[in-house]
Amino acid sequence: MTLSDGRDTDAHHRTDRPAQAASEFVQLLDPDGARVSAPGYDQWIADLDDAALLALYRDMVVIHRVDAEATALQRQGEIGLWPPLAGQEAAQVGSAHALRDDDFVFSSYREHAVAWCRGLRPEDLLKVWRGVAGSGWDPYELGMATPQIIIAAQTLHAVGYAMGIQRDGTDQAAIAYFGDGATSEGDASEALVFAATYKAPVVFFCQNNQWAISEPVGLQSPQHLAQRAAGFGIPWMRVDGNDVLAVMAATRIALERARTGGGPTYIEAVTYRMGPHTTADDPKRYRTDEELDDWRGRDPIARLEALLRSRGALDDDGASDIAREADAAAAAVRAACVSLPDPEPLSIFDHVYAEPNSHVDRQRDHYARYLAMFDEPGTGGEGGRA
Amino acid sequence: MTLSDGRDTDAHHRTDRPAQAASEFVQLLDPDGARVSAPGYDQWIADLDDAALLALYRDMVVIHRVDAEATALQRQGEIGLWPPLAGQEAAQVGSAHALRDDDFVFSSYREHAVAWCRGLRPEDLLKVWRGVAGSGWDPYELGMATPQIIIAAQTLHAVGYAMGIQRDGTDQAAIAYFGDGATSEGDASEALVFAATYKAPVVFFCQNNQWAISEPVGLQSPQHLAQRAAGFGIPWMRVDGNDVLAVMAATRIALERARTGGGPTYIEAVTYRMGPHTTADDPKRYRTDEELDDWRGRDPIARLEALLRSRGALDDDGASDIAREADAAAAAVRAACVSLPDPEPLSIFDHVYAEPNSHVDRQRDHYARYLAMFDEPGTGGEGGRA
Amino acid sequence: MSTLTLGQALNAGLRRALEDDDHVVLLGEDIGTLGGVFRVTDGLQRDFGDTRVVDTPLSEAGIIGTAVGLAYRGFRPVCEIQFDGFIYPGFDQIVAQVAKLHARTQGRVRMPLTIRVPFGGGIGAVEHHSESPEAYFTHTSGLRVVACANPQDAYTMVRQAIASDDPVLFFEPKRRYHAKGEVDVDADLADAPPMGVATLAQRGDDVTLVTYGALVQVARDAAAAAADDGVSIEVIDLRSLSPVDYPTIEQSVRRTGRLVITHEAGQQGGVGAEIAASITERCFEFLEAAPVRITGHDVPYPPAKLEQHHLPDLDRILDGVDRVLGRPNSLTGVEG
Amino acid sequence: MSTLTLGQALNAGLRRALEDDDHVVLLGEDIGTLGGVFRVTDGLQRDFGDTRVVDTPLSEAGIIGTAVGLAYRGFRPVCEIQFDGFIYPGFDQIVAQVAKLHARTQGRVRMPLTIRVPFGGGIGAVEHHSESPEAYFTHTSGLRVVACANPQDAYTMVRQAIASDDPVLFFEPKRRYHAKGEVDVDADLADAPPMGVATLAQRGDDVTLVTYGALVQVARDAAAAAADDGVSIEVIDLRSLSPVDYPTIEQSVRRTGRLVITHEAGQQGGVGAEIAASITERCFEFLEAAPVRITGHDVPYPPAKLEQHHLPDLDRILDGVDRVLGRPNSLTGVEG
Ligand SMILES: Cc1ncc(C[n+]2csc(CCOP(=O)(O)OP(=O)(O)O)c2C)c(N)n1
Ligand SMILES: Cc1ncc(C[n+]2csc(CCOP(=O)(O)OP(=O)(O)O)c2C)c(N)n1
Ligand SMILES: [Mg+2]
Ligand SMILES: [Mg+2]
Repeated sequence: MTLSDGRDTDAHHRTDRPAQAASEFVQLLDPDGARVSAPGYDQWIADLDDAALLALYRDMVVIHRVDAEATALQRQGEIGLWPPLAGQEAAQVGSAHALRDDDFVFSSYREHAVAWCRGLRPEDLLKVWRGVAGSGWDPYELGMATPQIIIAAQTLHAVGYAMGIQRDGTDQAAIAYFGDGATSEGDASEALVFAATYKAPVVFFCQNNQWAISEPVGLQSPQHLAQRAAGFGIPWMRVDGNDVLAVMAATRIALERARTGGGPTYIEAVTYRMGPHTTADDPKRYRTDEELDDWRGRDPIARLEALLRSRGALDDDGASDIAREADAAAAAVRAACVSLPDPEPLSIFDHVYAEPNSHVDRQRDHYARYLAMFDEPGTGGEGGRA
Repeated sequence: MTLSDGRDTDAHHRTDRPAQAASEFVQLLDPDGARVSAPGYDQWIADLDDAALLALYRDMVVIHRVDAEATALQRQGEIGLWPPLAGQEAAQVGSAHALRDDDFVFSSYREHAVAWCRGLRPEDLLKVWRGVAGSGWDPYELGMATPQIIIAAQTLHAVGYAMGIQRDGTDQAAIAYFGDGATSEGDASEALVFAATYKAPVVFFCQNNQWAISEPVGLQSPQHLAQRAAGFGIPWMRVDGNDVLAVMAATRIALERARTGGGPTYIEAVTYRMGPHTTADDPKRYRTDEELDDWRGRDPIARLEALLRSRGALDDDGASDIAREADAAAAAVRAACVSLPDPEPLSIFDHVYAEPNSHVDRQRDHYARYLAMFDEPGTGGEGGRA
Repeated sequence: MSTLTLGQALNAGLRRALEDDDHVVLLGEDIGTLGGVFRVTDGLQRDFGDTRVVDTPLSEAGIIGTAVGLAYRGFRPVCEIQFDGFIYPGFDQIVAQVAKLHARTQGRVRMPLTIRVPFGGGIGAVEHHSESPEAYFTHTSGLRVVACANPQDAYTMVRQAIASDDPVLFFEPKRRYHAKGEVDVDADLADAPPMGVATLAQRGDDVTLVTYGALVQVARDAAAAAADDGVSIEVIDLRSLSPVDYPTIEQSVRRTGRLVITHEAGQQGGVGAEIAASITERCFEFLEAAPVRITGHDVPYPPAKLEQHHLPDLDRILDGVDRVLGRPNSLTGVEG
Repeated sequence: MSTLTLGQALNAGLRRALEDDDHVVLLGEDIGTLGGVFRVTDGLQRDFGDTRVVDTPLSEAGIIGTAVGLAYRGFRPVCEIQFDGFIYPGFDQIVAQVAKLHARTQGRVRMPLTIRVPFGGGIGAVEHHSESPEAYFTHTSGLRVVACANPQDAYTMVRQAIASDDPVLFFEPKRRYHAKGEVDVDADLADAPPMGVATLAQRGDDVTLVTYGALVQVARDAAAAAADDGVSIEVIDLRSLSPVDYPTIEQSVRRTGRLVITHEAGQQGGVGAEIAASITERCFEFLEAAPVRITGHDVPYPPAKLEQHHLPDLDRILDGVDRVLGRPNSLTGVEG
């Protein structure tokens, strides 16, 4: 009659280091690039031929290069801030390649690779980070919402969007990307509640990159994050997030469930943020070189390259071609970034409302008069001060 | 390597009726009053002699009667609102009897029996509901916070209090009472996160009374609420909430864990709200007579009475004595209620701040002048209007 | 014309919106089978089904946050917050998402949410059930904030709010839910005054009295009482709290030279502060006296037995009228 | 006397509070090992241990809500909200619990929380990192709200806030974290001006200019520029936003007859509205012109490249000064 004798199910406790073993996960491609088998998952990537694998590799290499360029642009003062994704290429590219164009993505601020795979224009990547716009792209064009900065808020948006899909009766899906730290916010749990209750066609994609700024994942949970989903009645998978094949397989499984009325799925992709939280962060304050070295040995790109080479699908020339392509993409992003025009001062009042608004319209008018003083010295009195 | 093949762990879905079976729980006393055995639990109530069992019975009978009196007082216009606890006597009395005086309770608005067991004075029960005060009692005197109306907010308070216990190094515990509906609020999940992370000495006591106003528990979760705790790394128990012995055993287990550094525990007590949500509610709109009848057959008081009679610890005379005691308590509550003095008008400004506050002090002064106009007609001009 | 209570008028307006646009979706706690704790959504789930009228789990952030997602997908969500005091768990989603998404996306994503909030006191309720949180939202750029005061406006304005492409906080004066009035349910929406304009609830010449929600009726009663006393009060029903229809107020104040604002919310930082400051800016030379605010005290909403001392009533409003007229009043002789 | 940045002064004040009272507990995201994203808590966890300086899970409701529980138990929690724009998930706990518990319990339970919030713009940040949410809290009865503007006040006021038995929203002008000043770290707290009083940042006779936080320095610069122009501006550093020290402002306005208020937060329902309305009530007959508000626009905080057009700066403040003086200004000739 006893479902659980409470006294035996003892929970782990946070230690100084993350308490979570980073190894209990599904893996299809080991760090050396060897294909390993995982029953229930293998068939979901069986269709990937050399071309498809190369496409994954190309996107990962390119975005890795573009990410580094963005960091450089920040160092050079061309953009204000950058949250690097380095280390998370497989988690992002693998999941993005599983999506259909008509699925819809709700992400955090770090999913540059997802946006890239969805057809991002180079000039749109850095608009936000250069401070010229509130969003880089048209969400409806990319099938991807404006990245979210309020931790976990987007998880609810994804569920709501999925509820909309249900009402429209299509077989699309929504996917929410969020971090390990985000799992602690109330919104993230409420999203699981709503998704489970309405069986919404949504995929919760948690990139557990081990850190929320300076806080190890063990501070958010004493056990695997994926297990949280089970508590809400949502099926879950925990995959090697540096293994692009495992990520893709899991995401395809989840999407298929969503499309066929099976409701939500939770994926924890175990990965690592190799760089700082953002360019404003100093990770040396909170983590060790050993930890970094350890994760360097599990690099997501190197292992896919090894697989491709072992399959004869990539040689040095091929790799150089892709590297050149990556350089070109980085150059395009740089060129686009530095030539982004500054926004018009009065655009500050645009789009606050969709409809005319007497209050904002008046403030615009007043501010226009104020600015005009500087254009026409003498007419406005004190215009000469500036 | 696969921890969970996501495709097999399919979650249930809400149906029109609550999807949760109300039977998979720990039981020590069946609806007929027969003592049944549950390994791991029996020994936690082995010490209860006839006197202790009678004390449980007395509290349940008395609070049941007092609860009915409060409903009557509302119907007669003596109080504005009342949330009846009928049906939940075992869950509340059983858990309260497991507590020590120096433990601390954070409850919702329905835990009248808990307050009663902690020594509530009759005149303090209805102050809030009669609208004469913001809280009925001194939290430090009763070891029980002012009941919480904002759903789930108190769960975080309990965890914070428990973190304070940890800092003081004592073996006290905090307990949070909340309902099935409350489990959906972000606060409730964040409380689990904090409790698990810090291993706080707190007991989460969920009274699943099947309904959150008109919403069946299946709308909050497709599976047992207790399982949610597991997802956060917190051990849990699910007990028959109409079985005072099972409730008491589980609470003792949880408290013992808390006192000995074992951290939080989650208890789901499966029970039923026999009355309306509050006196303002009309449950006929959302639930059936059959359901009510079904639960009437699982009455928490009747089964304890049957046990006591079978042990020879209670006879008709004893039962009448306790019934009289209950009537006396109800009469005391009524008498205290109707003679509660109305608060002083200017007390509206008391205690807004603990320290002098120029703004509120000025408003008090102004309002005092305003009121004075009515006392001294002619001096304040328009005082005669009222 | 039908005679409806304010609550029934809202129900009729919601029904009409559900009929007119199948992208309208109602979300809230207990709004389905129960029809809401105030029965404002009574019968709607029965008639439109549970995908149009959705009982949600107990989570206000969840209600607003999923509504944002629905809006992303092209729906027009109408969220019910059960009582004013329960809106705060949804505050982040409202302030950081609902209010900002249209601007954030340079107008690409619309947030045509309507967030219905029964507000205000006077019903003898326990804590958290009598609050007036509207000023939090008027201070939030990107939101529109309105309050209805009578059945006709309830019916019309809720439809206008739902039809608006901007997010609207829609405040319903809960103590007036049972007040009856004539409602023209067939009138063309296009003929109704726009949601953003204030209306004259009572013409007058000596003092301009501005209010909204449940206090509109109290203000009219005060005007009637003052008339007996020879004072002519013009009562303006604001209706829109953001943006405020300043031209209408200005026109009145230029005539009367005297302004009293009354609301149930606390004074400090309330809607009255903004109106007093703005009208002083706009009409300084017309003002014969400083604008006076008659409001709830700056205290947590008190227990029921004290709410009569908290809420502006006829006498307190008239005391304010006396103050702005320089007649003897409760603050006569008080400095500063 | 030591020369400290404003950030270092806060650090020293927090350190002192931790030393003076072992019931002081710091809670926040990244405040431990990292020392906070602004390093305001640098070294404190090392020196006081991780039960005194606590890295919390990512949840603002959790931070505030557990702090309420700690306060129930007799602790003095000091919560750090990482950036202004992240306070909203904790809003319910602040408004419905922290602000109300002392009143709710008739004074039996004290809520001596300090909630530290780096606020304001001017640092070229992305969205949600430059907000000025203070008016939401000044409109919330039961809270005290303060803002420091210089290192000495940062040091003193954070200690006063922690020592206060009332909950205090403590706003830190993040763009001034690196500004240096002299700090007397040994002075007796009892000798310092109380947290509730405003101070004169600059004496002057023609116009009273009221502000707080980062704009105090801008206001002083404006005063210096105006002086060259023959206009004497008195700058008042509010320090306490709730309650406001009206006697100090009144005294000044009675002399100058002219009031300009400036803040980064939006105008509608901002702190300036309350001050304009209150000073008009208190000093109507002394006012030569309507109080003028120079504020952030009522728009969501704009992208970094536009923030110079959003934030009040020296020129916009002087334009406001011209307006209140009736000199030619940007609104010359504009009606109403
Ligand atoms: C509500 C809220 N609180 C705090 C922050 C500040 N913040 C930005 S990123 C971050 C850490 C997020 O960690 P995680 O979810 O693991 O994502 P990651 O950055 O590792 O991708 C924090 C605390 C925020 N953006 N929003
Ligand atoms: C934040 C918040 N939202 C909504 C409400 C309105 N409300 C009061 S009780 C209740 C249902 C609570 O159900 P449950 O948690 O199961 O407790 P029960 O009433 O059954 O004891 C609701 C929605 C509230 N008090 N607080
Ligand atoms: Mg992370
Ligand atoms: Mg319930």
